[in-house]
Formats: sequence, C-alpha cells, structure tokens
Amino acid sequence: ATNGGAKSGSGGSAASLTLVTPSPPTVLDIAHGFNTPSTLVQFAILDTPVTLGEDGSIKPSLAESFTEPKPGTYVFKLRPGVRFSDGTPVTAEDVAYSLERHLDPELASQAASTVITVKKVEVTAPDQVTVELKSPNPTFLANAALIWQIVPKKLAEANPQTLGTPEVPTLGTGPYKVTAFTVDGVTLERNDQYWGPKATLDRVKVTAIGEPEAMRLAVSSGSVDGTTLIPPQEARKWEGMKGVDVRFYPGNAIAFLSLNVKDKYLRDVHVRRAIAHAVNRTAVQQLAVGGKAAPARTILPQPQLKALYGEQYEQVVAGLPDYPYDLAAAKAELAKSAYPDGFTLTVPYASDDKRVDALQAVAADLGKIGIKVDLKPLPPDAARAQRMRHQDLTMGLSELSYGTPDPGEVLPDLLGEVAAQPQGFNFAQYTTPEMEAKINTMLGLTGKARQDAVTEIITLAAEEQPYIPLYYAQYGVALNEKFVHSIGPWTVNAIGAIKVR
Amino acid sequence: MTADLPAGLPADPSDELPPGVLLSVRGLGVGLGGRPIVDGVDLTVGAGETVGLVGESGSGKSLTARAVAGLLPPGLTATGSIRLAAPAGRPGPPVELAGAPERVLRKIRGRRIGLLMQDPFAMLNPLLTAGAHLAETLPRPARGEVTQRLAEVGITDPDVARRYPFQLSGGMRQRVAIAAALAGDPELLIADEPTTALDATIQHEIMQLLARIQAARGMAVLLITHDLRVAFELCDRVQVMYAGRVLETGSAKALATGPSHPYTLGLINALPAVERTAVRLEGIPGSVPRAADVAGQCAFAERCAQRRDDCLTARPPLRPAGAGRLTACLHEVVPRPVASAPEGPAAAAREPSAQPLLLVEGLRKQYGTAVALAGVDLRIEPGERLGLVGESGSGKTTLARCLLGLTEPSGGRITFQPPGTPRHRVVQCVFQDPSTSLNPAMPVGATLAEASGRAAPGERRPPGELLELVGLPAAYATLRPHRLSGGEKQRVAIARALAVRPELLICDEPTASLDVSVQAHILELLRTVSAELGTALLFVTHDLAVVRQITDRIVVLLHGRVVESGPTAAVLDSPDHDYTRRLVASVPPAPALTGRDACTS
Amino acid sequence: MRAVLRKGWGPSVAVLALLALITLAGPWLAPYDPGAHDVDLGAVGPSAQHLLGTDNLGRDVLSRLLAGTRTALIGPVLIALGTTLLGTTLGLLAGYRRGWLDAVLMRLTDLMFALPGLLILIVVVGVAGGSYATAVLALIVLGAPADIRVIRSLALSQRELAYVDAARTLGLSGRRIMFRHLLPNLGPTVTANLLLSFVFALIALSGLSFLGIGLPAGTPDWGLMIAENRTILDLNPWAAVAPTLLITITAVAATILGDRVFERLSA
Amino acid sequence: MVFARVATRRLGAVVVLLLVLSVLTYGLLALAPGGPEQALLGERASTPETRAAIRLQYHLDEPFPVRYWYWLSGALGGDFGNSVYFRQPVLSVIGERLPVTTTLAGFAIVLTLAVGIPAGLAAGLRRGSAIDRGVTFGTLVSLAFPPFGIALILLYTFGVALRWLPIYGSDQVANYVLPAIALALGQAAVVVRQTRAAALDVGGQDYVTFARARGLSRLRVWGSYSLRNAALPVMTVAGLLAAANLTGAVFVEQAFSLPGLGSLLVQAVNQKDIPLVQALVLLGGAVVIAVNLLVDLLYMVIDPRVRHGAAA
Ligand SMILES: Nc1ncnc2c1ncn2[C@@H]1O[C@H](COP(=O)(O)OP(=O)(O)OP(=O)(O)O)[C@@H](O)[C@H]1O
Ligand SMILES: Nc1ncnc2c1ncn2[C@@H]1O[C@H](COP(=O)(O)OP(=O)(O)OP(=O)(O)O)[C@@H](O)[C@H]1O
Ligand SMILES: [Mg+2]
Ligand SMILES: [Mg+2]
Repeated sequence: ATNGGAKSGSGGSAASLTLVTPSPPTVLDIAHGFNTPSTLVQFAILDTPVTLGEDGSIKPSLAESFTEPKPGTYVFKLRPGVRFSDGTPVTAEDVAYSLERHLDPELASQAASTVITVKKVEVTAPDQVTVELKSPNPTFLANAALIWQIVPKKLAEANPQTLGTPEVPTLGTGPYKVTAFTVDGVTLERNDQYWGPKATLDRVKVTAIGEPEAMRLAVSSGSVDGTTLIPPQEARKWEGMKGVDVRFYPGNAIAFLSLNVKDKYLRDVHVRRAIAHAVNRTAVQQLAVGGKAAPARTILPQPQLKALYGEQYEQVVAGLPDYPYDLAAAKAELAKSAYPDGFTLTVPYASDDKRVDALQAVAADLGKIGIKVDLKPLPPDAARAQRMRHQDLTMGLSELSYGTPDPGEVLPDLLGEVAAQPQGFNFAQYTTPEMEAKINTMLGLTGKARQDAVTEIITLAAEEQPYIPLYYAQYGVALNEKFVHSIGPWTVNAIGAIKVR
Repeated sequence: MTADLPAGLPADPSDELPPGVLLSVRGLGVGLGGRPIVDGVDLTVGAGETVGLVGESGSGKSLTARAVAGLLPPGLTATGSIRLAAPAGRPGPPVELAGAPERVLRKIRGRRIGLLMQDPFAMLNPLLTAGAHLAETLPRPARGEVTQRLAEVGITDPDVARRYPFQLSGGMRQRVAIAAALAGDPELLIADEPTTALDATIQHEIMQLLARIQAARGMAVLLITHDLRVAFELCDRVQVMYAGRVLETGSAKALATGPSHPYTLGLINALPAVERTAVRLEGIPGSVPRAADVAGQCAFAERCAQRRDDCLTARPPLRPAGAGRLTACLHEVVPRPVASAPEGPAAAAREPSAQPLLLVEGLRKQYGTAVALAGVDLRIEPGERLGLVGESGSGKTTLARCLLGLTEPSGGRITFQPPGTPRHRVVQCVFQDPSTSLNPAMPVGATLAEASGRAAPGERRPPGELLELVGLPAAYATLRPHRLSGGEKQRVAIARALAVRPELLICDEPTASLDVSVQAHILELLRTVSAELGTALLFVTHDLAVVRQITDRIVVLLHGRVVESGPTAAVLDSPDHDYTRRLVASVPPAPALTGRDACTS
Repeated sequence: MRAVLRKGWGPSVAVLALLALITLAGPWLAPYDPGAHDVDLGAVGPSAQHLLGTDNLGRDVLSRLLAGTRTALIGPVLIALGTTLLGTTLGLLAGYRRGWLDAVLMRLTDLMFALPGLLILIVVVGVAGGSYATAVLALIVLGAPADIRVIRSLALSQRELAYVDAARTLGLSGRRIMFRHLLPNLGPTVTANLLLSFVFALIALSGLSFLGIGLPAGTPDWGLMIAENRTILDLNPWAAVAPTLLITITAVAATILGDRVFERLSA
Repeated sequence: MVFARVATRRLGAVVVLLLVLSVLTYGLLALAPGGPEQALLGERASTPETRAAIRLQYHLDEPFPVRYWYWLSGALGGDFGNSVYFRQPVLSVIGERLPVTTTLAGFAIVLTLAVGIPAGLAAGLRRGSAIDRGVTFGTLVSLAFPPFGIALILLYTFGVALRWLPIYGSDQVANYVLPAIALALGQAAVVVRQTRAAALDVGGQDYVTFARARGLSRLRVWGSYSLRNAALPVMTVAGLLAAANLTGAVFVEQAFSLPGLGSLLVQAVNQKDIPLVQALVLLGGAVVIAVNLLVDLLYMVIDPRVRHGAAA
C-alpha cells in the first residue's frame, strides 16, 4: 500500500494491506510489548503451541497435539519440520525457552503474571515439551495461546531486553515475517516457510495515526485500508462511510466502577448501592464507547457468561439483584447509610483517559444525590502507577479485557485476596474469607457445579456492589470493501483473519 | 561675485532660465496633509555660486533642501516649481524636478545634485567600508579612482578605504561622505549643516575643505547652516528663512553689515563674538511660529520690536532692497550696534584666596586603558565664573561628572568648602541636552518641587518662584516637558539646579544644541543669576565666543590635561598654547554692523 | 478591517472590557448551569434553547463559554501580571544598579534563553502533577527573562539620559530614581509587555489544555473546550469553533491594544 | 579565526549550561511521582520479583545523586542509555525521528522566511498603505489563532475536502507541506512584525536617504542598504524560530501524526521515560545554543561592528 499518498486506495497489487493503529507498535515481543498495537503484529509473525478456536476453545497450533496427563501437567507434541522465517528449524529447546523466559524476574516480562502458576517447563523428548503447574489452572492454556510466542532461544537469550525492537528484529514461525520496522510503522510480508496454509496477503503494513479524526479520515479517504482498533469514543462517526465495511463484535471485556470498600464512605454498602442506583448506564456507555456496548449487570464478560451457562445465561443474569437508574431510589438508599446528606469524594484519573466524559456524567449524577465528586487529573503514568499501588483508591472507572473464555481469571482478579494486594486488579479491595473460599472452591469445579458456584459468587458481588458493572464494550473493525475478515471475540491473529474479497 | 544675478525675482513664466542660473526654485511649498510647513520659497543658485540658507531651527531649511533633491520624508508633499538648467554643454530646456518621476530624479541625484546631510554618524551605511561607499557611487569607468577621490577630501591614508564607518572619527566620516556625495561630480552640492555635529576645529577644517573643493571644481553649493558667522564667511549670497518662508536675501557682505530685516538684525545681535564681551546678550523674544499659523501676516511680527499694524494684515511680499537684495519687511530696519563691555576690572580674575570653593588636585580618570583625565589641578573661588574649554574627548564632561559625584575618579582629590555639607547642596549641574535633561513623565512643577525638597530646610522655594527666577511664568509648573521649547527646558533645568541654592553651578555645554537667539537668552540668564545669587560657575564649552561672554577665567583642556589657563580675555586675545591658538583661529569672525547707513532704502 | 487597524483602540477596549465584565458576571449571564448535562440530548447544533448548541454531555456551549471566560482569562492575567512584575522589577534593578545583580541576572536569562521553552513547559507541567497552578507558575518563570532583558536595556539607556544624572546630582535615593523617575518613562514598554505576555499566556495555556495538561476535565475553559469538543465537530462544530474564535478575538484585541497603547504613550 | 575563537569561548559556557540542564531535568523526573516502572510493566498485574528486578536494573532505589552519576558517566561516554518504552538506545530512537523533525523544521523556516520577509518589507516600506494594513491584520490573526486550530483547519480543507495533499505519513515530501504551512503561519507573523519594524527603522535612517541622494539604483538601495541592515534583527528572530522548530513542533506533529521529536517528547513525558526525556531536553538545549551561535556568527559575517568588536 502507499503510505498515505494523495492518491487513494492501496494501489497496484490488491494483496497488500495497510492497517492503521492509534499508537505505533513498540516492541515485537510480548515480554516487553504487551500492548494492543504490538500484539496485533506479534500474532501475525509469532506462533504459539496452542491457539483459540472461533468459539474460544483451545486448539493445537505449532504443537501438533497436547495432553493433560494429570491435572496441572501438560504435554505438547511439536509439529515436525517447522522452521523460523530465516530457515532455521524450531527445536523443543526453543519452544520450552519461549515460555520459561517469562518466569525470569530479570527479564521483567509484562506477561509474567499470566504464567505465575507455571512450576517448570521441560523438554521431555526432541519433539515434546512438558509444562508442570504449581496447581491446576483452568486458564493456563488460554493464556499460553497468547503469550507463549515461539522465538529462537539463542536470539532471545542473547538479547533479553531488546528482542523485537528495530535493533534486534525478532524471528518467528508465523504466517508473516517483518521486513521493515521504522518510525513509519511495521511492514510484513508473507512467510513462505510457514507450516500452515499460506497467508493470502503479500504485504501488510501497520502504521499509526494518533489523532482519532485523522485516522478516520485516512480510512474514509482510502489512504489506508482500515483498522481493527476503531477508537471506541469515536465509534459513532465510523458508520456509513462509503466503500468501508464497519462492523462491531462483542469484546471479552467488562467495564465497571470500582468502589473501594476500605474508603471511609464507600465502606457503607448503602452508599455503594445508592451509587449503583444513581449511575445512568446508558449515558455512561454512550459517552465512553459511543453506545457501541451492551449494558452489563454483572462483573463477568458476556462471552464468558455465554461460554459458562450457554444460551440460558440471560436468565441467570436476570436473577441477580439489580439497581436500575433511579435517583429517588438512590436517595432512599443513601438515607439508609451513615451519610444521608452525602459527602465529597476525590476521584483521580489519568489526564489522557478518553473515558473522562463518562466519569463526568457519573459525577454529575452523583451530585444530584448529594455526593460531590472532585475529578482530579494526574499525569498518565502517575495515575496508573498510583492505582496499581492501590494508593488513594476511591472510585474508578476501569475496563478489563480478557483473552480466555473461563471465568477463572476475572473473579480472582476482582474479588480475590491476592489481587487486593498492590499490583492486583481488586481495586475495590473487596475480600472476605467467605468470598475467598467460594472462589477457591469454584476454581476446582466443573460443569453444573461450577455454574452454581459462579452464580453464588456473582450474586454476592451484586449484593455487596464493590463493583458497579457498567457495560460490555464492542470492538470495531473498519476495512475497505476490497477485503473481508472474520475477526471475532476469540480471534488471536487479527491480521490472519483478513483476506482479499 | 555673482551678486548681479536676478535673484529672487517673481517666477519666470518662460521655459528658459536666465543664463548662469543653475537652479531656480519658485513658490516652493512643502505641506503635511494640507498644513503648510514651507510656504512659497523662492531660491536661485547660479552655476559655481555658494548660497547660504540660514535660519533658526524648524524654519524649514532642511525640508527645502530635501524637496530640491526630491527626497522629502514620506507623508510630505511639495508644490511649486524646481527647475534645474540643462547640463552644461548640452543646451536645452531646464528640467522640472517638482513632481518628476523617481526615474528622472535618480538620474539627477548624485550626478547633477549632490546632498550632504548633517550627521556623519548616521549618513554612512554601517555595514559598508568607506571605499565601498565611494566605489558604488562612482560612475562605472571611474570605479578605480577611490584613492584619488579620498585624496581630494584630504584623506591620504589609503587604509581608510578599507575601514568601516564605526572605525572612523566624525571628521573622517564627514570627509568620506563628502567624497561619496561628490563621486558623481554634481554641479550643485546641497550641504545641510555638514559640520554641526563636529568639533570646532574640525568644523573649521571641513568648511575650508568644502570651500576649496567648490573653488577647484567650480561647483555650486547650497550651504544650509544656522551659524550666521559661517554663512557670512563662506557664501556669496545668503538667504534667511523663517517659519517656512524667505525673509531676506542678499550678498553675504551686505547682509552681515546692514541687514534689511529686523529678524536678521536680531540674529546678528544675538551672536556672541570671540573678540569681545558684550555688555548684554540680546536674544529675540519668543519662539518660531508654525508656518500655518502666520500665513496671512508677517511671520516675524509677533517677535518684532518694530512691528506696526500693517505687519499683521497681509503677508509682506519680498521687495527689492538694493542691488541684488530682497526683503520681506515693509519697513526700514533700525540697527542697534552692540555695545562692547570695557575690559575692565569687573571681568578681571579674582585673586586666589586661601579658601577656594573647590580645589581639585591631580584628578585622574581612566576607562580601561583609555585615559580621560591625566592629572587635572583646578581651583574655583566662591562666586567665580570659570570656563572649561577643549576639543571633543578632551575630558571636560568627565571632569564635570567627577565633581558632581556621578563618576568615581581613579585618583586625585576633590575638596569643597565648607567641608561636611552634602555634595548636592554645594554643586549642581545644567546638562547639555535640554531634550533629555527633564524627566518627560513629570510635570515641570513636580521636578522643581522634588529638587527644592533637597535644599537646606530654610531655603526651600516653591516651584512658581523658581520659574520666575529663570524668567518663565509660574503657570508652567503644570506642563510636561514635551510642551516646552528647547530654551524653556534649559531654563527649567537651571531653575532645578538653583533650587538647592548650590555654591557652584556646573554648566556642561548648556547652549550647544540651541539656536543663537535662545543661546543669548540662556547666557544672559546665567550671567544674571550667578551675579545675583553669588553662585560660582564652571562653564564647560567648546565655543570660545560663548566662553568669552560669560567667564572671568578659562582653563584649556587637551587630552585630559590642563594646557593653558588664565583670565578669559587674556587667553583668547593672545593664546599661548599651540592648541589654543588653533582653536581661536577656527572661530569665524562675528559680523560687525556698520550702522544706519548700511540699510538701504 | 481598516477601522480596526486605524482606530483599533475602540473595538479592542470594547472587546476586552466586555470580557472583563463577563469574567465578573459570567455565572449570572449564563442561560444554563455550565455543568448541567443532558446526555440523552447529546451534542446538537444551535437552536433556540441552546444558541450555540450543546456538547457531548448535552451541556449548553454558550453557558460554558461564558463561565469559561473566567478560567480562560484569569490564568493569562495572572501570568501577565506576574511576568511583568518580575521582569520589570528585576530588569530595573539590573539596568540601574548594574554590578553583581546584573551579572547574575544576565547569566540566568542567558541560561533561560538557551532552554527549549515549550519543551521545558511540557516536561515541568507534565511531570509535576499537571496542575493549573504549576502551568501558571512555569509560564511566569519562562516569560520573565524576555521582560527582564527588555526592561534592563531600556533602563540602561534611560540611565544615560541627563534627567537621571540630574536626579542623582540632587542626591536622590536609588529606589526613588528607579521607581519615580525611570519606571514612569518605561510605562509604554511595560504596558506593551503586559499585554504581550497576556496574549502569549492565553495561547500557551490553551495549547496545554489541548495536550491534556492543566485543568481537570469538565472545567469550563476555552482551551479545554476546544480539546474536548473537537471530537464532535460533525455534530456541533460551534462547540469547538466558538472557543477558538474567542481566543483569537481576545488575543487580537489585546495585541492591538498593546500596539496602540505603546504608540500613544511613547508619542 | 575570529569565528573559531568565538565558538571555542562559547564551548565552556555550553558545557556548564548542559550540565545544569541535565541535573534539573533529571531531578525533576526522578523526584516526580510515578516512574518508569509502570511503563516497563505495561498496564498489567506484575509479580513482586519482577518489580524488584526492575528497581535493581534501573537503580530506582538508589539515591538521586548516584542515579544521576550513573547517567552522567554513561552520557559522557556517549551512552545515553536505553529508552524505557522503546527498549532501544535513546540515540537510535531519537535518530530515527530526527529526519522528520529536521525536514519539517527546514521546510517551515524556509516558508516562514520566504513569506515573512517580503511581506514585512512590503508593509514596512509602504507604511500605512493598504498592503501594510492587510499584512498587519493578517499577522495579528495568525499570531492569535491557536496553532492546533490552524493544523486541523488545514487538514480538513486540503486533506479531506480538496484531497490535494496526504493527511498522514512521513516519508514523502508531500507529507510535510501541510504541517510546514501550519507551522509557518504563526511564525511568519512573527517574522513579518520584526521585518516590518526593522524596515521602518532602516527606512528612516539617514544612510538610506544619503544613498538615494547619490542616485544609487533602487536595487542597490534595497539590497545592500535596506535589506542588509534590516536583516540583523530578523536573523535573531529566525534563529529563535528555527531552534524552536528543531526541538520539536509539538502541536503540529501531534495534529498531523508526524513521528517527530515533539510528539516523542510528549509521549516520553507521559511514560516517564527518563533517559529519553533527558536526552531530548539536552538535545533541545544544544540545538538552541548551536542555532544562537550560528546566528551570532552570521551577525559577524554581516555586521563589521560585531566582527571587530569581537576581535578587540
Ligand atoms: N517628516 C516630517 N513630518 C512632519 N513634520 C516635519 C517632518 N520633518 C520636519 N518637519 C517639521 O517641519 C519643520 C521644518 O523642519 P526642517 O527640518 O526643515 O527645519 P530646519 O530649518 O532644517 O531646522 P534644523 O535647524 O533644526 O535642522 C519643523 O517644524 C519640523 O517639525
Ligand atoms: N563611560 C565611558 N566609558 C569609556 N570611555 C569614556 C566614557 N566616558 C568618556 N569616555 C572617554 O573619555 C574621554 C573623555 O570624554 P569626555 O566625555 O569627558 O570628553 P568631553 O571633553 O566632554 O567631549 P565632548 O566635547 O565631546 O563632550 C573620551 O575619549 C571618551 O571616549
Ligand atoms: Mg535641518
Ligand atoms: Mg562632553
């Protein structure tokens, strides 16, 4: 594709695609580039032993097959004859090292916390790698599908901190290989060494346009072919563009307001319920993601609910305690609390947070029931660091997205005891022995028992309201009509899901 | 020599100029948006003739000159006729310059009419060498003649051509400018006060140089000056301007000895002479009006001692007043010869006393390696009037500033009597430039009140009284300085200095930038107040004629050293030191009115 | 246009006076509470109810503009006053007293001039908590050196004039000479500096808001309104265009006034 | 050699200045809340071991002077460290983006001068004319218009509505046209004002009148008198503008998504990428100094007073 030349369209060969991202890919190694633009490219060039199927199920990929001989131990049989894009064969050592490296604190891998349960990774045969977990973990395989990117051991060992930067290009076994990585973006070409079906596009370029409006204009004018990352706040403007196919799919994500139960005021459950009544979810989702969302009543992402309960998930949700938008009810709830006349809450936020409009709407509604919210902007890094340190937590708007269909990640993340420690996601600091026990039991269950255990947990969470579920965001893909795609909630390799029409 | 030209006759309607006439200006007006500044000026310059244009500041001399060169400042417009005779050797009709397109004017400028301006410091491009100025002006075939051209203006050092203006002294710059103005060999050189910014001795040299070149080339010169003595010495004919019009014209000699306009007479009377001390210096009262305000009357009437009723009813035309002379006065002029003071005991130096008011011993001042004062000894008796003369850079101002405490001396001793009095009650100063010596943001009254507050408690005088002391109405107290004329500002400055009743008043060239008639007023004022209040004067100047009028004793400074001192009359009449002699020689003689018979009727 | 330039004076004063009035009375003039939102309404163009339409949260743009006048102008006014006060005082001291103070100040301004200003501003304000007060302080410190230089060089040249010598000859104190004699004569420049600093600060602060540094979200402020409302240019362009125009008009008026005041006072 | 002497005399001052600048920046970044940890960890949960390893690796627990010393000794050896966010040597991160910024700066300054000087001269030499009033009003407005506003308007008009020019990218000359115009508009206004004032000043000088009085051609009066003398103050301003552009035209780079030093700085500040910010600030200081030196040297070439003053 041309790089935004005045002439429109991607010109020349149609098997060439230019995708645009809101910020540039940084490092093509998940250890240091665990961010959306970077992983978009990583999944196209780096293979994983297993991957996710269209329904979210685990499927073999670089591993020909895998078994779980006993709970918490996995054996992966590698596909023979796989080569890196430079022609060197992939060994079991490469595969084992590619997972093991994330355990090394020296590497400071951004994916380290996802493999925290891994005990050891061994080459048990020339074509076999065995992973042993400290305890059984239903999310291990799903995480492995994302972060166990196969890289050459020699290269990764020699350049622990710089692998995947323009200085030390990474090598992969995926359908594409990197041919250029500059400030202008990353250029990929088809990897002819790829073991699977050959990629249909000859060339893919991924480039960044920071201004959302400029990004939209670039797509609508045909200077670029599209994006898989429509900025949610701008979603409204993307529809109805000529020659561009825009589609939204439900994300495996949940947006919520966290209420720190250790806070002087928020510790009162009536206060939390009052707030829940006072939040206008329609408004919030309108402002946060341009209405491209479904209202949420519980803290589990929609695809996970579906995966767990099947189609009857809606009934389960309907049975949960509900707090509809109702200021009178909110006032009544607040009257039951220790602070019937309201109070003032200081809410820090990152100055670059695009969801600040939604926060403002929440603040305005809370104002109406007597809770004054002071929004306090902080430099983005300071805001995030502070939040991860669980410092000055009060109320916060978060959106967490997950890669796995199993609720075994979300629930401990939001309600578990470990996650209530600094660096965990339990921003509500909500942890009780009862809840902790329920979660631990649930993790070991399967089938209907598991469903019931989860129902119990989310019911309790709904009663206590440490988190006010807000919405399930939908993610948008815009592509020039010359292309078609099959990107959905479980798509790992989005670039691989795009084809010429 | 050319006094028989039909100078200043009514405009010649025919196309031809009379033979011998190079430039003929008729009815020239210069206006600013309809308001006349120069009004109906006639001017004739013959080939090879030197014509002087004199008059007080603001009378329109420069604008007349610039109108002739077609170089009026933006916004000003010229009317009337300016005709230049066809080039010598190529007879033809004269060229009309008024309203001529820039293309025509550019051919004339430099090659037929040269213009030399007042300030040699501003006239040269700071980024070009002296040689480059010449080379770019010389006609193409003569580009190599830079050295010869510089030699013509008395610069023999070939190195000067490579120097930049900032590396040249004022005199050198003016020489380079003259060479540049003459590079195109013009037939007429307009020199607008070419020496005002220079030292007395240098002034003299430059004037002599101009006269020499003029004679050698047979070039016509229109010399603009406010110094009547210079005009009378160098010019064939002199034309007196006032408030944008011509009041009198005639041969230099005739005008000098018998002016036929009261204004000319007034100017001559105000001139101090180096040869004698006047009993009373008489300036013309009042100040120059704006041309627009006196359109229908005699412009000088307001200030004229001989005014009659008819002076105010119509504008007097220029009427012939003898051979080659014209005057715009309806009446006969009554000259009053100036009385010379006898060189009596009054002006004699006082005996040195045991208790001088000021004693300066071995005063030295250095700026880096430059020595401004190289050991000066000086004493001033109470009530004495001491003159301090010397060329530019000789250290006069430095000495004065050391006495005032404005500059820290590098060595030597300054003692005032009686010891212990704060310095500001002993010595005060009147500075050179009236335009900056008053705080523009303060009303005159506030300035005076502030000064008077510094006097000893019993001697504080209200501003009104101080103003009256220097001959200004008390109502001036409410005015801000920009409303005052130069002379008035200098009077206020004197009042401010006198407000603290100092024992010694230092005057650093207080009249250097004033017109003669205003200068006369100020000098007279200083003489009277010093006599009345018994204040001693230290009068710094480089004008020997002025120093003669006002001091008892003089000290001549050269390169930071006293080279001569003694009673004023004695030193000026028979100078000892070579430098003093040169200084005296450079002062043009003052005109001596011959009395009633000089005035033709 | 001709009238604005030739006279300039009248319209400029009128504009600034009007703004000053709004600054004082803004909250009472606003037809709506500038914070009152109506998300269901959302961003809509001008109508009889909302003369300049509404923003994303359904807030009345006109009311926010009026209320925002205060935030938008108080910072620049403070910066202008601070810069001018600091610059004038230090410049006068350096220029009149000379000596070590002058030497130190000159080295310091040299240093400041060698700083990449915008860069420093972003680093300081971006890092040190991003508060509005930091931005104001940083802009005062960054703006002062230019004023110090200008005032110092003027003080140096005024100091050479005879009236200062006369004041010194009268034995007046340095302070009196500086503030009673020199300062009034620097009036035109000081006033021009004041207005220039104001314009500079107005634009710099709005730029910071644009980068998301400075004021908390939701504060009615012109710069912030531009930044926030540029996403709804398609729905209600006035929400972003109106504050842009206001900034421009204010800056033009202040610049013209500065030029005119300078001309008039120094005439 | 006069030039060389001036340049070497400056060098000492430059070293001191850069040192002071580096201490200040480093201190500010080190003492501010937040830190590179978060950038290193991404926005994800992390293990205590990882965090400890990072703190050790980046000396985050050592006292400020020690950390500064690590940085300084590296910098003196030419190693400015690695960018925290980009995981590359700071110098190569900057090196990659430098061409974008220099191209934009060069383009903009050429445009600025090419428009600003003639317009300023035209206005100054015809004071009060229609041209003067038009130019003056134009400068007022473009000075007063917020810079990012200009960028967005240009983007819409020429990139979207008219489609004359590309709206993103950084590898073709055409990519720089709109950003350069956006940048030059406000700057040209500054140059116009300065040129106009200089032309007014020079136009009233005796030497120009004297030059005309000598019948010099219009070209010569313009070139070697008006233009050359007016050039001096204009040069100073042009230098300041060029320096500002070279240190990163933040707003324009942001608006046009140009990967230059300005947007890099904003990003680095947000990530608290200390080595990167530090290097960018120092580079900025060095650029300003270098440009000032260049202007001074040019002054010496043009103005003999400066040249000889320096020689004395
Ligand atoms: N550019 C100008 N615009 C408006 N008025 C002017 C201009 N130049 C001169 N004048 C006015 O015209 C009058 C005559 O000025 P001109 O310079 O011709 O006087 P002059 O006789 O040469 O005086 P001086 O001896 O001080 O040089 C003065 O009152 C002056 O204020
Ligand atoms: N502030 C200063 N710094 C350096 N040199 C100075 C300073 N003031 C005066 N000078 C030098 O000291 C010498 C004496 O200067 P001063 O002003 O006393 O002369 P002057 O006799 O008053 O001359 P003029 O007649 O031109 O007023 C000159 O060479 C001058 O250049
Ligand atoms: Mg004159
Ligand atoms: Mg002197």
